[in-house]
Amino acid sequence: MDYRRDIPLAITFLIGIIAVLDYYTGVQVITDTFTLIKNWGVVIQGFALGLGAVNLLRVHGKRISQRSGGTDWMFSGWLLLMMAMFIVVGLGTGQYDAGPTYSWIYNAIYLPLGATMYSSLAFYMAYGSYKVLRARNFDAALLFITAVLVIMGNTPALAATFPGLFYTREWIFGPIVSGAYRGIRIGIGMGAVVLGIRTLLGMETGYLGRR
Amino acid sequence: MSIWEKMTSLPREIVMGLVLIAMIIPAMNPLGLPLFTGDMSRAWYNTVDALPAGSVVLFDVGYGSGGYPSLGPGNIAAFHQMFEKDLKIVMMATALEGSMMYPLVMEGVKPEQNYGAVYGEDYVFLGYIAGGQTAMAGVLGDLKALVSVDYEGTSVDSLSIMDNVNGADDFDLVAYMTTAGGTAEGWVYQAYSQYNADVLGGCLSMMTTSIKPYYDSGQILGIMDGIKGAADLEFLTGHPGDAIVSSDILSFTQALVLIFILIGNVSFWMTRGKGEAS
Amino acid sequence: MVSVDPQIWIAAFFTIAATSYAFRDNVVFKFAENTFIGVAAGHTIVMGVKNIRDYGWTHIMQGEMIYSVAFLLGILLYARFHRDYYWLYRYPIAFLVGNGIGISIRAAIHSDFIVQVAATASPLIKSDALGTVNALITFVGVVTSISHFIFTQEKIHEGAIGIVPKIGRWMMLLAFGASFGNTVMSRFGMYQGRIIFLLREWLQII
Amino acid sequence: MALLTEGRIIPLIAFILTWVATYIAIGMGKEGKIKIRRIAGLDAIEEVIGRSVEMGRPVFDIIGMGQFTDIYATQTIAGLSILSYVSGLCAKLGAKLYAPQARVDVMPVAIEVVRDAYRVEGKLDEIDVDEQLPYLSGTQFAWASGIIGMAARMKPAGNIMIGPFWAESMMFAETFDRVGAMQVGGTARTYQIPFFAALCDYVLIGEEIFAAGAYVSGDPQQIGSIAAQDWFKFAAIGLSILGALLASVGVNIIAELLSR
Repeated sequence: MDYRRDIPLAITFLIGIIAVLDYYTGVQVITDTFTLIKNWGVVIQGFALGLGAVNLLRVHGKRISQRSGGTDWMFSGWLLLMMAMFIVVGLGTGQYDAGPTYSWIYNAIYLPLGATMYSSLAFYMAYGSYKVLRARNFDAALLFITAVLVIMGNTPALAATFPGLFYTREWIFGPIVSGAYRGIRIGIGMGAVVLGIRTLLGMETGYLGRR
Repeated sequence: MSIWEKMTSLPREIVMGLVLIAMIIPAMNPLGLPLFTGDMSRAWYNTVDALPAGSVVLFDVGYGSGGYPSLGPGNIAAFHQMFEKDLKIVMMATALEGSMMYPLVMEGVKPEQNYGAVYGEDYVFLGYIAGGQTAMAGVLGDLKALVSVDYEGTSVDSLSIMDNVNGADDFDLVAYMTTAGGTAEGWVYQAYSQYNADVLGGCLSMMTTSIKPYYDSGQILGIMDGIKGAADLEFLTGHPGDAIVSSDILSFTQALVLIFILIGNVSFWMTRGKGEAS
Repeated sequence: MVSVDPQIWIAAFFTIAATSYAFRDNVVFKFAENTFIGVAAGHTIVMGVKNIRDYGWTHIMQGEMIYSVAFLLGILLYARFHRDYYWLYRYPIAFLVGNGIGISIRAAIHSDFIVQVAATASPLIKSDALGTVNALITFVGVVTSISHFIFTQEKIHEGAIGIVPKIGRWMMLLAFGASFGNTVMSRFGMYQGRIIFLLREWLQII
Repeated sequence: MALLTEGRIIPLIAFILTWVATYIAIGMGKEGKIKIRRIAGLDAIEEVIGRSVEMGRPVFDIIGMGQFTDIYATQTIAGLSILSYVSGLCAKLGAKLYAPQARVDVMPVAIEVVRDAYRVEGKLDEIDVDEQLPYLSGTQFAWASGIIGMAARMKPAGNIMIGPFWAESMMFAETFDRVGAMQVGGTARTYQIPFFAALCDYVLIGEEIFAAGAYVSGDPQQIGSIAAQDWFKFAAIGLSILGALLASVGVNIIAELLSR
């Protein structure tokens, strides 16, 4: 037996099977065991949250010590400084995310960045719609029709003037979206279950890493 | 170069600049247009409305700063309705930033001032719990075996709202708002399939089509469809806020986008066969 | 009146810096991006430590020593950075994968397969004409879009029956159009929050 | 307490059947008894590479930011299978390939896959992995801007994007469209499919990427899984049609049976 490989595969199988049995059977000892497994899972996930930061420390620490990439290393230094600031304020006060100072720096820095980074895709979206939504062939035309109708129905000023546009939008979200997406959902669900079973059986070992 | 050839490839800075202007103007001069409420958000409202006073709701603040502009206003409106109905809310967060959203939402609702609600009796925030579906299963399963303190570190034994809350059977409703596909599906798996619980789901508009099948089959009883759903909830609950203001912004920007789509298509067909191949 | 609150000014700066990328990649954006990565990692650490304290350490303090196994597994995650003992991190990963998969597939087969099929196996004829039409469209959409994803039976994609998966593809494209349209709203709905912030809190002109 | 939880008999049967089906199908896959149909998207990929050779411009193959440890691992594996196919064609036909990387755990595998493909064609000296498979960044927007920059500089004639994609899908598809590249896109993350469908010359929808990956790799594990899922899809179609017809005449037996 290879304890580097076989034991992890056995752990995956065992834990997965207990989870499945907990769902289908009503045996108390299984339920209790699985409660413990879930609670451990939450704790281990807490530990896993630090992995990304360690990676960042390694990558950016190297960049700083080598002064690489022109001014890139200065950005790396700033990045680590910001990380350190949140950690010091969060852990140093002993109040974690509930402290007022932590709230202050969060609302000043993290909140605007997080809220803007993804939403600034709106500009891409606008330009993309202009460049992309063109009825250049049959497939694109199908997409074009519903996209334009939904945008019109979603535009409050247009919907207020022509209520029919709003009801058309509602109708598209009825049978058309329901039908197609239910088919897709069934496919995705079965795909996930089959993959899960393969993993539990130790046929899919990608998560063990490739070293 | 003909006019149509120019129109078919307008510089991106012009398109984006006009969009920016189209956002600023209506924000400064609101129009106050009538609003049509969608099926899915009305279903959300009615589900909450049908609960008797004193019912316990499990609410997941499953979004962070990225989702706040869309989901925050909806969350505030949803809480207004729940506090008004005298429901008890047990809040948790499956998103890392959820605990930072909680004070922002509460600042908008002001349950103490507006509804005389008391923390620990009428509502409680358990904080962020790691693990996604594991966290959901943990809270719905044997809650007290997992959670012993709230987000400020107070023991849950000292909070009266938690006296009779031990797991899924003690929740009359499970509701969530999230930006993550895994969370939106996860609550259906863990709350509906596991405990046959009543579930309400709020998500970004771009996710709505993907979780719509659950609504059609009754696994989710109502969907708050992003900023549109938020505006609907603000309207239905009678607490107008940022989402209704944003309706005007949507009117301007989307009308502009429609004009650009029109220009794009007309110019495309006018220049077809001339320059498209190169 | 422009705000005098330094918090608002910092937030406004980062809002504008993050937006600038849409127009052109630039050094201010790069600064904002590095800040973002740093604070996100910092926040993650804070939440991680709190999580371990609230859901692990409190149990040990109450005398439930069995939770020390979870601590040991958690610490082993960091073995991956060690040259010789990296393989130890597979133990906690195996635990997380087994738990994650078990907990989701046991319910997925119910939520995504059985309930969805049961919902499709409902009457096609409704009390009103529109209801019947809608039920028929939904039904056709489900069956044809599933058939589009059958890969091991070549026959259903050929000849006269080949129209069935093709209809599925068309139905899906129509549905994707709806999704596209809604995404446009989603993105603008997100950015409007920043506009309201800049105008109301920072410039204070609305 | 009952041994079996009430209302979960049908789910349990379905679960056991899935288990058995997966086992049998993978066995059949190993014996070569299952054939997967060729996806039209693969022909489109050939056309993309042929066109690039004619135009003397490079081809991009982007497999996304998935990792082996997340739930998108299968999509990443499908992307790697396609990368192997694309690099084989590039080596054979003489197109220059670029495949920027975003994940440190996937990158070494991608490099191996590409080198193998070039080795098979006996053209290992024609690939420079440091230049052609650069590591850009593991951060979404830094990675996106890196690829956008490369595309603007090199003006590739073709772009193949198969794997898990997030919000960057729109940025990529739009940028490559602007520089005049012919595109094949595919992902099983449903949220992003509309952008590919709108911008790419050919799109692989959802599970088509797994079928395409299995087809080009010939891996019995992948082929077997697809067969097992197909059986369930047939069951879904059969039960839906039968159930709907019976329900329409007032016999609600299928829906009732499924709720046991």
